[in-house]
Amino acid sequence: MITTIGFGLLAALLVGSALYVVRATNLVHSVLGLGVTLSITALLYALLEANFVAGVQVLLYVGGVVTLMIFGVMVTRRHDGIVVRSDSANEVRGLLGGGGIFVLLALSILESDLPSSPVGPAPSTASLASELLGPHVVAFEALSMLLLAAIVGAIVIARRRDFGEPRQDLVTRARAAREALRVEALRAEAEAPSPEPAASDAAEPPRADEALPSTDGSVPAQEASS
Amino acid sequence: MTESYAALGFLLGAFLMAGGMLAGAALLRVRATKKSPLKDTTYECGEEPVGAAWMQFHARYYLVALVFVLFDVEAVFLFPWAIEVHELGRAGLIAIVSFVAVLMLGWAYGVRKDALRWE
Amino acid sequence: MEVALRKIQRPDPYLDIADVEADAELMLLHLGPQHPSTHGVFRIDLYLDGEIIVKAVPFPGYLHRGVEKLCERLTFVQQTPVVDKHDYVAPMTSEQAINMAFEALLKVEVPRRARYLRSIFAEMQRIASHLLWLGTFTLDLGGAMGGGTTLFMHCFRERETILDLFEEVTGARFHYNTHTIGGNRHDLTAGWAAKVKSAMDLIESRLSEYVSMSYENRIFRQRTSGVGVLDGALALELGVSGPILRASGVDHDLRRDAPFHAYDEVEVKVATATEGDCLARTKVRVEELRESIRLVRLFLDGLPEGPINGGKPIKLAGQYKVNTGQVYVGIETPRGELGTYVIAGGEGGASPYRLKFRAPSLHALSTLPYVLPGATLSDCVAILGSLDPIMGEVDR
Amino acid sequence: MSALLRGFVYGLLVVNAVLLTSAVNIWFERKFSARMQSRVGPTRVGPLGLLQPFADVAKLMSKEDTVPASGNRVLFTAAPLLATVCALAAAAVVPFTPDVVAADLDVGVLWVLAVGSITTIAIFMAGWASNNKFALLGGMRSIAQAVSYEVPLVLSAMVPVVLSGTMSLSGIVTWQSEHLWIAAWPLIPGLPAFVIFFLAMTAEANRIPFDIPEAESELVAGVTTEYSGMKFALFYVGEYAHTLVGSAIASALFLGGWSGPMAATMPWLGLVYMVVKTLFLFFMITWVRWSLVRFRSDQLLAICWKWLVPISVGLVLVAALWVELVPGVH
Repeated sequence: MITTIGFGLLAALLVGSALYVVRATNLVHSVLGLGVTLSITALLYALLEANFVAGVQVLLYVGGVVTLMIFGVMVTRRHDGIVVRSDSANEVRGLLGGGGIFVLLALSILESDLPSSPVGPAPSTASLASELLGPHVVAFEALSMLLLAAIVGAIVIARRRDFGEPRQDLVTRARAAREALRVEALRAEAEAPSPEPAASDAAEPPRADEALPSTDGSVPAQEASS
Repeated sequence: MTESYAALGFLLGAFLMAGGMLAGAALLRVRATKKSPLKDTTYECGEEPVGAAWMQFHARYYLVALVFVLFDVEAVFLFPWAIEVHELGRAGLIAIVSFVAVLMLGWAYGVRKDALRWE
Repeated sequence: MEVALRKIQRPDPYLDIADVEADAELMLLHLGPQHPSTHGVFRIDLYLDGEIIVKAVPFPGYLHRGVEKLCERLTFVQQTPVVDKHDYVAPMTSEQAINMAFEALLKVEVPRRARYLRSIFAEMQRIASHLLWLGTFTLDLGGAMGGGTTLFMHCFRERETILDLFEEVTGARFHYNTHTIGGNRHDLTAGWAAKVKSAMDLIESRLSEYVSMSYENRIFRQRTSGVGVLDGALALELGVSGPILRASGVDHDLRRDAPFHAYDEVEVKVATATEGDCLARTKVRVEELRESIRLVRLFLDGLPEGPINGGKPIKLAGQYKVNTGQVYVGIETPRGELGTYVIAGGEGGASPYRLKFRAPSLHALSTLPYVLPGATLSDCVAILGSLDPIMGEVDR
Repeated sequence: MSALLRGFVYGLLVVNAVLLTSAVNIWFERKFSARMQSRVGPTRVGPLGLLQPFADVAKLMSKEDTVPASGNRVLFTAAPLLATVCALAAAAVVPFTPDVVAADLDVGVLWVLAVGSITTIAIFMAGWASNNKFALLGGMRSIAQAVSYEVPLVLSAMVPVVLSGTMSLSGIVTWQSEHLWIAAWPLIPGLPAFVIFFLAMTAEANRIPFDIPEAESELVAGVTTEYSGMKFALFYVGEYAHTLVGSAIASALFLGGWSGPMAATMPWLGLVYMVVKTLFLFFMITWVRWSLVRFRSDQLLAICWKWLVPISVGLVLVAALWVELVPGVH
């Protein structure tokens, strides 16, 4: 009895929070909503007496993946209050597609001979281990390769974006930027001695990164010409 | 079965206590008689906050989280084995050692490339 | 001075941030004026990339009280209690600086005993000031709710003994008003010297404990070593003096190089370090603590008898009058060279026409735009603390 | 149904006990730190200032509650609640005597780690909802630290699991009552694992030297900068509860929990053992807190990833080897 009530309640909450995830216009709200959804899923697992899976669900998905997504949102600028629509522009088409999949799934579940409630004690965590390291040991070992690939890939990508330039060269960059500004001003003065404003491309201040000295430490071209 | 219900009940009890403290404070607390927009601004050492606090963070935060998730996955796979070590015996140990060794290769790569440094 | 004044091309740290970092999206964070670690009211605008400082712009001036202007309205003998509030951590040295300048301007001779007393007070003040610095520095590193507070409290306890001793002589714990033109006002009380010696023994015996809690501690070293490195050439260019300069490898101390008070009668050992980081500054200051304890003992042993004041009685405020001349006197305070520049001739000769302090803390803070970029927010607090700025002195 | 009710009643009791102990601990910490600093600490409220924490709570409850106008009110309120509940919820599986345990989950260790991992999100919520730069910086630091230290936490918690062959905390304590404390035998994976677990637990609870999320000398008050009144107090309570419950779990996992001489015949003695061990660990954390300065965030992460993670992985394998090679472990 309590199981049925609990399941109904949790299912309703699950659907509601899932809807919130896709309808929220703020990415951080969306991610936190996803955390709620995943927690409720964990409760459903617990209801099915799969305590281990429930714990893993919270540890990995709520504590891990949601954290990862929080970081994913925070490294972008999409979280600073601007409205983001995460749902599709065409709602009718989406409703039809989603509804179709739902009906298909519901029909196949009704047709199958899955028990409507858990029967007998749930398979223990221990049996999970003997399954993993017994018949499925090859898949298990392949998984480690997958995780390795993920770690290496993440490091390579993150390094390319971030780890290359130390901040200590600020001094060099600032000097180059000022020198570039000065050269630009001199050139603008030489090219356009008339009081009319210079051409728009010439008046545009140069960006600091364009004036960076090359890695071998040679003097930038503008500086040499001045 | 019953134990997970007990854990849930515990969670409810904890929630009730903490929520009760918050609700009790909501009843007891002093209310400002006058609205003060200055009081509702965020604190930035007495200066007017410039720009949004919701700024962009470095991708290396993401990297740390990603590596964490991967190691977490590893740990979760270790747990079923951990409670069955004596049953699974030497074969299980070899399988796990090779599993962990491959992952630690990734760790060694990260340390070597200095990717797990913060700054 | 061993370090040659090399002319190093340095960028202008006050360039517009758009020129420094055109592509990055930075966060502007105001650190201060109301911040736990700005040692009073001081503001640094930090441009942060994540937690890394890309550019730092210091904004002093929140504690400006117009002391220099005020001094132009007061007669010579009235100024001592005003400048007590100048460097409020080492008021003795401020009093000495201004009175030495007036003595030079008015050509008043200071008796030997008074010079010895001034040396004793200066060294005790240095101990008190460095103790306070050590405490607040670990407070910056460890926070008000942790280990930092412990050393802070211990340092303050030791500082209290010195303040008690000062109180016994002058009647005040903080704003002493004990120096005047031509010497001192208060002679030592009976038994004071013995108390000072036992206090010095106490502080010396506890110093090793503080060292083990500070720079012998691994975490402390990690937080300070290599942080905020200031090279000697830049320090000289910016006019930095005192322990910060000595920690950057420049062997310069006015007590030895241009002796004042009674320092010409003793040999002052100057502590230096070459690393120029926060750890080096800590070590130099702790060494100076030891040296000051030695000097206090030395001066107490050699204290001559005689008058303590060679000037006129100061019942009348406007007794001293001078209309021509200008003078600069620099002395070594706990923070470095405190210079007093006075032009005579204000208020009919009874006041200075212009008075200017050269505050060592201001010069120390001027290194921030050079030192901070590349450091993290946590380093920023450590660097600021290691510079030992006293805002009263910076903003005047 | 009855299990739910039992859990609920236990929840109320244990949570109140934890809160009361936290209050006494706050008093003790203030007195203790005062003695370390040659002060006297609180003396005014009650005998020896014992009622000071309660006076503080009363004061904080009556404080005006401000929410930054540009922040998010719902998340701002939910964050301290979530942080405190998660910190307290870990106590559900802690065995206090052989019989007294709120929920003897077969995946007890996993429960502890799982609810602990949610705390991270609560801290982030607080930082983000404040719309304050210091708070957000503190929040992000906090997550980075918490997720990093969760890896050695999980791995070192696995050592007792490997040795005892169960994830239930009572099972682990029972195993220790039949053998020895895991921190003492087998010494090699046991003691280092205990140290790593203890370190990681201190880091998860954000105590000095791992308190960079709060770091009041840099970040003013970190995530709690904008908080006032009871919401702030909840964070404070949550931190103490986290430390206390963490100490209890560490003593159950590694120091034998309720086991000790005569504990099997006199259950109340087991409770005494458990409390003494927990308070001892809590005292150690307090001692460290008032002796050390704090690390910098990058140094913390470097310690974690460079040393603690590989060492704890190795310890798990050593524990497995122990089970494999030494007869009588199981």
